[in-house]
Amino acid sequence: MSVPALQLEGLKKSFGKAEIIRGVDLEIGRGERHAVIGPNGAGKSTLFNLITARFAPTEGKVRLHGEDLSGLQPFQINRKGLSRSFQITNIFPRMTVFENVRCALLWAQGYRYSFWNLVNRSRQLTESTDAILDQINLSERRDLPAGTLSYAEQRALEIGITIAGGADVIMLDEPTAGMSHSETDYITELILKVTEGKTLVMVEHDMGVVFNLADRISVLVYGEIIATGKPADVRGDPRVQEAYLGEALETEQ
Amino acid sequence: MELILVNLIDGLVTGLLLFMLSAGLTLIFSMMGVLNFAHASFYMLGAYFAYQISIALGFWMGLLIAPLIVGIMGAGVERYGLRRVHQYGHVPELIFTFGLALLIEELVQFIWGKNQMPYSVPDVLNFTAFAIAGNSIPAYKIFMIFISIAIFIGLLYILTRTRVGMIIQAALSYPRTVEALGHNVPLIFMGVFGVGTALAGVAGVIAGPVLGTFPGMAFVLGSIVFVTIVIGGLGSLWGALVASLLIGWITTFAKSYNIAMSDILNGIGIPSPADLDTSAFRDLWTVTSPQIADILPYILMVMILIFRPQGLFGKRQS
Amino acid sequence: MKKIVKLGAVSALSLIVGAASAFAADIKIAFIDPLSGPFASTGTNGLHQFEFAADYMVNQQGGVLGGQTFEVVGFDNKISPKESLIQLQVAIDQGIRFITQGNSSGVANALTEAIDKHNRRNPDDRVLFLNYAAVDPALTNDKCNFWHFRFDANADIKMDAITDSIASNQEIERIYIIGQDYSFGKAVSAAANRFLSEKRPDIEVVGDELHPIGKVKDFTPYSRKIVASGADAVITGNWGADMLGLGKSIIENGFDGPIYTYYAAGSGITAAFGETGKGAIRLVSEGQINPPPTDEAAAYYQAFKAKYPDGNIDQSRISNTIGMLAQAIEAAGTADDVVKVAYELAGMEYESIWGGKVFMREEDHQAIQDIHIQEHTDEGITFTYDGSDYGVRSMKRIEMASMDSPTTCQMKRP
Amino acid sequence: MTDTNVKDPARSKEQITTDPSKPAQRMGAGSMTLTLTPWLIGAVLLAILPFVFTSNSALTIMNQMWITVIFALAYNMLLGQGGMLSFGHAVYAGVGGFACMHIMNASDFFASFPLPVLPIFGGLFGMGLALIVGSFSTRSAGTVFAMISLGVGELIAASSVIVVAFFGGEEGISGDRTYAMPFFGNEFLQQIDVYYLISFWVIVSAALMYLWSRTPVGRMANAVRDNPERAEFLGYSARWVRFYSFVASGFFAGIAGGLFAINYEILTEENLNTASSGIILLVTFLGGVGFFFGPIIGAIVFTLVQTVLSLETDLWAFYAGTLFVATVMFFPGGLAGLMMMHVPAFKLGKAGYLVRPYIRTLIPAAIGTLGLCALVEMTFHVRHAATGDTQMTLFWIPFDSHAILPWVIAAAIALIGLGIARATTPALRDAWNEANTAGDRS
Repeated sequence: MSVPALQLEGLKKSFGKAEIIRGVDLEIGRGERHAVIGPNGAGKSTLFNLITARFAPTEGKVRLHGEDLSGLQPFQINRKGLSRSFQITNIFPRMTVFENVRCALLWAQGYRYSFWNLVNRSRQLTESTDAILDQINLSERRDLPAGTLSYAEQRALEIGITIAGGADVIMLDEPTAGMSHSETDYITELILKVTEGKTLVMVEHDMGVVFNLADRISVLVYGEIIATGKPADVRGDPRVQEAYLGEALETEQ
Repeated sequence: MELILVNLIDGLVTGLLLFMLSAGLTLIFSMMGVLNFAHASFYMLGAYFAYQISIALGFWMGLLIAPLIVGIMGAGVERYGLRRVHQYGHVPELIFTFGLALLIEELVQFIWGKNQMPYSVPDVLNFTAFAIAGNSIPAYKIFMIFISIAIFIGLLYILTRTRVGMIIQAALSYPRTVEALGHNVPLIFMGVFGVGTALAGVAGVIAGPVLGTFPGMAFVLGSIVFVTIVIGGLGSLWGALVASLLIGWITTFAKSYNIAMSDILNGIGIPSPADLDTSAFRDLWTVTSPQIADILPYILMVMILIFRPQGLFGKRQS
Repeated sequence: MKKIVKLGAVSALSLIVGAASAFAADIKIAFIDPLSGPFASTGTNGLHQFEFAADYMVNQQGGVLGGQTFEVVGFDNKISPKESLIQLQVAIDQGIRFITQGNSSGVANALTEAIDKHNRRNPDDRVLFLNYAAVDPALTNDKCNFWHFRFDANADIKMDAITDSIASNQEIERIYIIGQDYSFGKAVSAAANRFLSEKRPDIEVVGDELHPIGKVKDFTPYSRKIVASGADAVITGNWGADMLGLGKSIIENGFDGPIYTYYAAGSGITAAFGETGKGAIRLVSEGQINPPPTDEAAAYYQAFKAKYPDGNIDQSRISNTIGMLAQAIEAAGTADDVVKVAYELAGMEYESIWGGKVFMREEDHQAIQDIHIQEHTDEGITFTYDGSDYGVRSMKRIEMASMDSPTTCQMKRP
Repeated sequence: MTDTNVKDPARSKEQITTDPSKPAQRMGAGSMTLTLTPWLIGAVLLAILPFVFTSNSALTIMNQMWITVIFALAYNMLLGQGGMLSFGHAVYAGVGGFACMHIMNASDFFASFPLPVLPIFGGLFGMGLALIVGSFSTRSAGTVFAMISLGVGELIAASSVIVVAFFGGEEGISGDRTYAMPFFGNEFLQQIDVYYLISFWVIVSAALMYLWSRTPVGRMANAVRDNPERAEFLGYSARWVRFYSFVASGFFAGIAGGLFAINYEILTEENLNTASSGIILLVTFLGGVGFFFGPIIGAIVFTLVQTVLSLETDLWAFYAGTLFVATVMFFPGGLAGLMMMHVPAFKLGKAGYLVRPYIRTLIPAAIGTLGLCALVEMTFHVRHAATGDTQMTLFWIPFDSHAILPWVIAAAIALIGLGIARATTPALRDAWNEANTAGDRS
């Protein structure tokens, strides 16, 4: 079996005395679409933050394509091919939509900290930016400050920024939070489109989205994964039913 | 030995004076997240108002009334100035207070002119309290110590024993939660700003007679107050106290004892260069501690910021 | 947008330059000193003294060269060397040929070099620099030039006088020297050590230190050391708030000997010292104020007081400056050819209304005059300072102080 | 033309006003074209200005202006583009200048290259210092950065009087620019020669700084300013992005310092102290941090206030302070922001709507403000002038400041002027909304 894209080994995190993540082991294969679900306060976002080194873990390890990520800074992890979005919209509000995406492309296209290249002289840069804008359907908003977009558009832009760098592991933190039905459908569609062939890890509340998108699901409750498996298996797992899903699933069916 | 005691007392006076300024500043910072550059300007206003009042009504009325006026002015500045700028973000807020400091200095010069004011110690306190080995300790210094300590105790009482204090305390740690709990946060802001500036006013009233009442008095003290709260840890009242005393004593002792850089360097095994007069480092070698006493706090601050950015007692990273 | 702003700037520029040259005064003197900011009080007071001197001593006497009047034009240099150079250029452009400045040796140094260069590069509109108060000895030694004239006694001359006074007082055995940490403070310290070891080798210098300039909030620790050292007298070159802070602190902390100073009078300092400084503060300066040396001086001071009741004449050399300039212009027969005026000024002997003579040494353009040690007191004071009851009274006069002092000046003359 | 007052509500309500509270919003937005036109206009203007103002003092003031322009632009690389608030930036310009001064005094070396090259050395030294300080100060932005900059600034300024060997103490270091190798026969004896040297460097530095803002690291500086965390998750270390901006800013500040050395031939403690650092902050903010050209306007306006207004009134600093505080409170976008607010109206071709309301409001407001200033000046005169000196001159009118009539007149002018302005403000506001509303009404 090939090396999993993402591998968590005994990951733990405490804030003071409160243990938020209490030992998580998880393997996510290449090209898999994996969803992490769980009730509020289960530690889903914390788990995300541990993987992307926003927080340092108290114990345990994260491996990306088999490589240990301990001690690396977020930007270093990103360079290794892991990109994430945020639960709260996290874009560059004062820059244009176009520039938001272009910034996300700079490192991946090898511009690094250069000050001898002019960004708008590079046709390749402009073209790939426009291609991504096209993908996320924001071409018309190209030159508006990102802060003036509607909420759904900002979420779409957030996803665009996340995938722009060409990372092969994409982590989305509640991409449809706070959206209407039609918006949710639009974003789900978008995620399916842009993560084609990539590893996707997402935290999501909307079960519709989860079951539409995910190949496998992990259920996180009180900092522990109580179940991992195919959507159908998880749905049938009595512990999951008990802990979390029961009601939600009934309404779903 | 006696000199050490005398220096301890002198350093205490300086430190406590600094504390009265930094306490208000750190409270304001914790609540509103804004470093008030004009804080020392309110200190200056306190001294000038007290001088003006003392001409007509005597020193004690000045001590009573001037801080009130300063506090009201401070609250006004928050209400009509800072609150407006708040919406633009923290940097404009900081710049606003910076501009305010310039403006207040100009205003003071406009009203009182540019000379030093003959604001002096009241006659009741103009005697030597006691002397240690020929060094007289003026009664006024003892008075300053008592006032500062009384204010510190009062502040501590309000913060830990009263309802308002509880809210403020909570706001120090969880500013947003307090707002969510439905307290009138703008009013608390205005109040804290008013009280903070009034404290600076008190400091001005009692420092004016000994340190001089002149248009440059705010500038001399301005940045050192920042240094104090940064060293103590932004938002920490205890940190402000410890840092104030630390700075008070460090500067006092550095001035009192002629420690030469050449001695230190020789002490750690670096010999003086033979051609000292022509050496490029000659100035480094001839530095003495009194020369650099007043810039020591800045060195301390930079060191602290590099190695412990949250300050001595700070909990939150800014 | 840029264009519009530039256009505005342009019109404003032409406005000032044009407007300023529109006034037709005969002989103008540019007074470049701080008129705003922390040192403005000293500068403004100096300007008043200059304006008054020009009016009283020249214009009311019918002017020079058969009716030409003096006008003193104030330029605010904010005590910044950079601003001084800008204002110098503005002054030169307005056709002003006489520049005067006094506050800060740093500024004087910048001005004297700039004027030297200007005169070298622009022989058609040369100017003279009348330095009325910057006392750094270097200005009439290593850094001297033909265009610079100093009407005040320099720091060394004053220290010579102070140490004369100390030397004659056998009760003084221990001296403490303290000053601001910059060129002037260091010059004072060096001169004090030099003169003391010459005149009274038995005097022990028990302390000699510098403190940061303008940064000290509380002088108590310094005064503790002074008291603890058992010094009989203190010498300091401090000025402004540093002077007041130091002096008050020394006295309040139990020191009861004399404090010899350069700048402890006027500008609010006398009033602020008040009773505290009585009997302790000694001031070295040229020009005797109390008791009034001559009837002319008394009349002059009274006329000044009538005009500026809050003002002080704490720089009697200002009237000497105006008087000597007038005399030199008269003798040269022109106010336009500054080289001629400069040659007249050099070597001039002038009868001062403040008593005694002023002699402008030819070799270094340093004025030699009587120097007084004055004390801060409220007894026997005819003319008080700062509207207080206090003033300075002459205790000791040193005639033509340092007449033969050496100079390293090597002047190039045109 | 028949139904002028019928409007289509759906269309006319589409407002595209720039939000004045977000000045930097438009920074880098659009206008990415590297058009040469503004630069050519600038260069031509710089070239012909000396023919308009021939006096040396005008040249001196303009030299000061252009040096401030470079310095302010360099400062804005931090504040406007990188979101770093520095309270000690004067030290980089100062150290660059001091280094140039020492080079000027090293006569053999100095005589071997032409003067116009000298500012590069200033830049390198400024950059060197920025490298050292930036290595620890740029780890975080915000308060920590601001406080380190304050501390380092104070330290270097304080050491300037202690380390006499390099800084020359209070007198500073002076030299003579004419000892350089003649540059095409020019020894830079006259102000006009220096003027063109500085003008050349202004264009070059401004262009380079503009281009910098268009490079990957320059763009990322904006990204880090807006959202350092997000930038980290894009593969960029916020710290290193800040570091590069800081070092570049130090370089251009050093160039400004080098030009200062050439122009004034003296550097003193004043070039390093906190007051200078504060002034450059003031200049930059006044001009507007949100636009590249903002600091240019700020530098020009402030230099005029400082050198020209201070000739007219002792209270110049009071007015400058008031102007500054008013700017922060009401126009946080600065003067540039104020100008750019009008761009939408121009784009809509409706700027003409604003002309008359502006005249109706701003002219009375200006007159009223002058009336207020007159009151202030008179108060100042009464308080601080010599007794018996009751004559004063304001706006070329001599009068007696102790008489009642001038006070009444000034107060009346102030009241009436500001009153009219207040009364006409609603009309201006309507016109403003109208001018910024797409869709036509006429």
